[in-house]
Amino acid sequence: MLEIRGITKQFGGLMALQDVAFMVNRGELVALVGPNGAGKSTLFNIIAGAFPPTRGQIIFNGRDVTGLPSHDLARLGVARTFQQTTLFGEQTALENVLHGRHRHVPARLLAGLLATPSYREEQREVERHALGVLELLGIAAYRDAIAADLPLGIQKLLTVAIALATDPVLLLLDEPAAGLSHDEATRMMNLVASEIRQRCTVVLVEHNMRIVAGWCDRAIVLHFGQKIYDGTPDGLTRDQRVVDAYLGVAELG
Amino acid sequence: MDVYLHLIAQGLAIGLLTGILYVLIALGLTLIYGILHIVNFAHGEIYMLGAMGVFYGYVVLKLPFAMTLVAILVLSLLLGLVVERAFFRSLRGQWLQLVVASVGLSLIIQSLAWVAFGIQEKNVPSFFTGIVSFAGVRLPMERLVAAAVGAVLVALLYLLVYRTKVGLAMRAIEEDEETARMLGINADRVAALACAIGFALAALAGAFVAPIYSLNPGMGLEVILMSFLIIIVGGLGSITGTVLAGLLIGVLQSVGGVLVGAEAAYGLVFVVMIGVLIFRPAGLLGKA
Amino acid sequence: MKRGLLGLVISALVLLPPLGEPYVLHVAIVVLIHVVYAQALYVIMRMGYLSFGHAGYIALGGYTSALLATKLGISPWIGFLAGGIVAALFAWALGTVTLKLRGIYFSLSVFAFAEVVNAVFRAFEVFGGPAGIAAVPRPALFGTQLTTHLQFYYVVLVVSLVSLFFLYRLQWTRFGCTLLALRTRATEALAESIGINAARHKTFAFVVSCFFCGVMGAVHVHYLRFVSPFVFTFFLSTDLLVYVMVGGLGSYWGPMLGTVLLTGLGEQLFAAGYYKSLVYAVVLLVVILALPGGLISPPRIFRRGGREPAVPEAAAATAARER
Amino acid sequence: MRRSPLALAVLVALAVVSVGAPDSAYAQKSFKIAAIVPVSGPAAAFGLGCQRGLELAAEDIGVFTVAGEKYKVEVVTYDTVYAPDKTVAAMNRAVYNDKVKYGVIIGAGVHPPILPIIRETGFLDFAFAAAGKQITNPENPTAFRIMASSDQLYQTYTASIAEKLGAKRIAFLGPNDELGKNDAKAIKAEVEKMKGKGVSFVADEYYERGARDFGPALLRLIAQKPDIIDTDGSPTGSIALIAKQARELGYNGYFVNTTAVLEAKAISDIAGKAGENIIALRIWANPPTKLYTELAERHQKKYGEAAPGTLWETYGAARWLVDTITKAGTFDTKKVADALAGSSYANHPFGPASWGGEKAYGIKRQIVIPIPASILKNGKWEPFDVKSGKFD
Repeated sequence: MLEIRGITKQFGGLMALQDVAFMVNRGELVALVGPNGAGKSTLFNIIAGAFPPTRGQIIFNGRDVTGLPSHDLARLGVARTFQQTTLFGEQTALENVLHGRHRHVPARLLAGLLATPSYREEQREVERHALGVLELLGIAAYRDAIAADLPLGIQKLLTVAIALATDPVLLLLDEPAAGLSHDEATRMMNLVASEIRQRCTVVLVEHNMRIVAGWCDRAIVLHFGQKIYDGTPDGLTRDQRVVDAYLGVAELG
Repeated sequence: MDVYLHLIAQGLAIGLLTGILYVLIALGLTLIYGILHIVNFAHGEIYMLGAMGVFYGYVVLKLPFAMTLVAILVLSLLLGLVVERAFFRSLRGQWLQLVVASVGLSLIIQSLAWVAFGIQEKNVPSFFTGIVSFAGVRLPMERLVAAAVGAVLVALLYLLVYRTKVGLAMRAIEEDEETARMLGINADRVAALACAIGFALAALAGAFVAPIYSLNPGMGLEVILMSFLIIIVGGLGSITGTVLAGLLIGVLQSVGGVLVGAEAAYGLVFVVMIGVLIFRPAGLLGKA
Repeated sequence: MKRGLLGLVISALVLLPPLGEPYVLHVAIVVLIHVVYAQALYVIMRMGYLSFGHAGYIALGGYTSALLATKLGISPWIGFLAGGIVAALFAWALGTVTLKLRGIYFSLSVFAFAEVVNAVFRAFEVFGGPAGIAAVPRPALFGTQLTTHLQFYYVVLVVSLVSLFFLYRLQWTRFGCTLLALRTRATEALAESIGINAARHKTFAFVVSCFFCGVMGAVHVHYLRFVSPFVFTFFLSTDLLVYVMVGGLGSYWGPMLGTVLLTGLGEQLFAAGYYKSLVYAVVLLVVILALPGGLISPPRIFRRGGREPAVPEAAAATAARER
Repeated sequence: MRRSPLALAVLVALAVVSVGAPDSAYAQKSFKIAAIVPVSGPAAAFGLGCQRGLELAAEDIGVFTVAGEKYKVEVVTYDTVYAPDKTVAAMNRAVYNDKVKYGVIIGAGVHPPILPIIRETGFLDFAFAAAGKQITNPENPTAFRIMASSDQLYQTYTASIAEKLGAKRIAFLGPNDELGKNDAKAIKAEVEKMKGKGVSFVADEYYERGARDFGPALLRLIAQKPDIIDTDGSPTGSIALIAKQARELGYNGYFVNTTAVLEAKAISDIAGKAGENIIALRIWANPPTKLYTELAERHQKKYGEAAPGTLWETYGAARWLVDTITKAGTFDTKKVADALAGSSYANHPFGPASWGGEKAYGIKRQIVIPIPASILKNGKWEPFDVKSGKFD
């Protein structure tokens, strides 16, 4: 349902991505792997519509979505999280997730100003749904805490909750486990691999091999902007080019 | 036609000579913004104090000019340190509060100045009175000198920022404060220093224009908004951009004034600014 | 509790004036007008935007209505609305191009716009030139011109209460909440990623803000019965900013509090000359330094739980660096 | 959020200072005269002149009797900062709160919004404003202009000055506000009348109030080769810089200025030799009366600086007013206005004064006093004797 066709990205003279292509099937849990500077974040951002590629196409559900602004992509069902744990820091966890419902409820400004019964009912419904998402990720207890005050582990989950609240078809996670303790990471990935992937296809950027091997169906390895591997995680260690790419980087196995 | 060309040439000359004065005032502003991210409304007041300093030191107390300058330099540096410590540091990062705080500061300085200095226009006698005539274009000596001094100050600032350790620290902080702190740079101290230098530049600017203009406590207000325009057009934090924009706006006002009248030129400057912001949001040389 | 208090205040505003001296009414009129200005500015400040040029939109509203009334003899009642609409149109025009800017860049672009507006009004005789437009008529009701302070007070009261109710409700609508998500460039990116069209929301908020400034500007001009390029200047813009910040961005009631207190203070210092701006500035600085969140949000120690001040350092720090 | 104790200390100190700020006193059995004038901001010099003129007048008037009651003049100042809306606020406070019925109000630009209030309440307005018929006209019977109006100045002097200097080309450089635009019209009208004598109006330019660089405007003017540049009511600082910069650009003709607040010393300090040949209307080279000299000395003693030019006319008007009130035996502004308009006054600091303007304004509310003309030579005002034209 997601098809990457010959994506190339140049920053000035620097070739960040070179003719990368692959498919992601419905329900899959795919990892974009690669050492730092391999271009995985760049590719990730291009897919998420943060900026357009220099060349190539992105086909989502048979539709060319190349260079579509991210809010339009979101309407088509593509949600993402950010590497640097971005959330609405000054607001409560629940309010954070409420924003996620934005695309599913009309603004209805006039009704809102008059606070008509139907509008209030609608609002309660939205809150119920948002709360549901928090419960799904087991952080409903923090619903009224100010997001900025939460511990990192919870914040990471909250960012996922915001994205999940949009009922995405495709969920893009940017290093969901980065900065988490071993246990927190495990908890996060278990959620991703079970509850979350039941609801949508997941593509995540990751360079921690433990996570890739432990939870993902498929790994796509980028190296110097080129795809050097596309297959099962356990195949990784047997692939010479991957090993070379990671030589000296003690993240294998 | 020939007359017209001559007018434009003369206008250009005036514009450049005025522009460099703008640059002097705006430089400190852009330096402070670059490091502290403060839009310092009180900057014009420091400029005013510098000019008044010359009046009271050189004219009233009859101190030698050099000594007056040194005094102004020292005092403005100190004032910069105090203000940074007393007002700006406690509000670091809260830009709305900082804007308002600097507005308040400027109001306080200005109203105290009106009370202290009175309403009579002050002035400082010119040292240089001659006129240099060049191909029919007349250049007042004192403005040429002021422009030269301005150029020197700009050069000195360049050296400071690009040739010294302090300058390196400043640029580091401007690039990315967190990293700079991690690298062990004492951001607070650098900020204080930047603030002090910025104030000193403003005060010196005031000191050097004092003989050219007449002085009253309102003179700061008259320049501050123009300075904002300049640093925005030039690109916040960019020294070269500020120099460019200062000269540009000086010329724009002057040549524009000659061609379409001062009235229209006044509006024109703002139109240009909006244009720049639309097509080059980060300013002419700002980092987008 | 709060509702009761509110009801009390409103009924006082409605019932007491007939007992009031004309001067008291004048003060009340001025305060009400400025409260609306401040609340309108608050709409965009809530989403992290600051304007140094709202006076320009107030002037647009005022001039529109004044010109309609004096040149075409159109009723001020229509003029009020027209003023708002014209201001809104210009807000839309500028907003679409400059709202992508953040921090001081946006603030100064609005300032520049306001200066251009004033320069244009001053340059052309059609708009009254530097002398401005005199003899702007007061609105009439059932054939009687509302010339007394009391009569016009009720005009202002009605317009301001309607505006304030709208602005109050606005922040609790989904639209109003969405604006909170656009405060910094980072959160804006997040908002975009969950399907929020940031540009459209920001523009609309700016338009709403300027619409109410335009309407109230028109009312203001019909109160003064005069407008000139020297009425709505840069100083009004900064005053409004000061009112909002002193009151505090923490809640809807902050800007209102700040405006009432500071305009009241100003009235008391009518003869003080330079001391006036001194006292004014001192109050301002003390509040900002002691309570960066404004009067509405006392220091954390006095608060059980409660919210962060509206612009926490982290968020604002990024906002400051925004381009 | 970190706090800054030092800052707070500084501010508290300042706060203490400012609480000691002056406020209007409330004396009983007092006859209040309001000074609705700018006492802060760029125009403060004008306002303080009026305020002090009233204060000195109050001292000299002392106690006076109206209908058997004893009264003392009390001066109440309302700062307008020369802004229309602030002036409306001041007016409301004065009229409705402090129940003041008489006062001096500065500024043509701030008058339009308060004229309705003046008409409604019959407030007796001593208008200190050069520009325009919008103040002095039959609709405002209680508005008296206590200074020479622009029309008056230009009608009185434009022709004769041009004649005396043999000037053929006259240019105008004024502030970009209602005063500048209005006075440009006035002088154009006067120059028109001299077409026959080959005198022509060559150019008009405007500058922003508070501007310190006049280069572009001056370039355009000087390109027209004028013999006289009328600088309108540009205050000391502006006229000095205009002269200085004009000379730098090679202009060596004359300047004419019509403001009362003009410091010979300041001008020559700022402009040096360039300040020569500024012709000032409304400035006395030699004191016209003993009273004038005496007031100048008292002002110097009391306020420690030279008297602002607005002092005299305000002083004279206040004395004249109280005389009239005492004679008329009433405080009713309408009655007083009529009595005042019909009267003349011998003890004005400038000399004998009366009211005129029926022809120009359709009502007798324009003060007619000797109008001086001086020229700046060697840093001093010297009498510039030209026969003054007629105004009525």
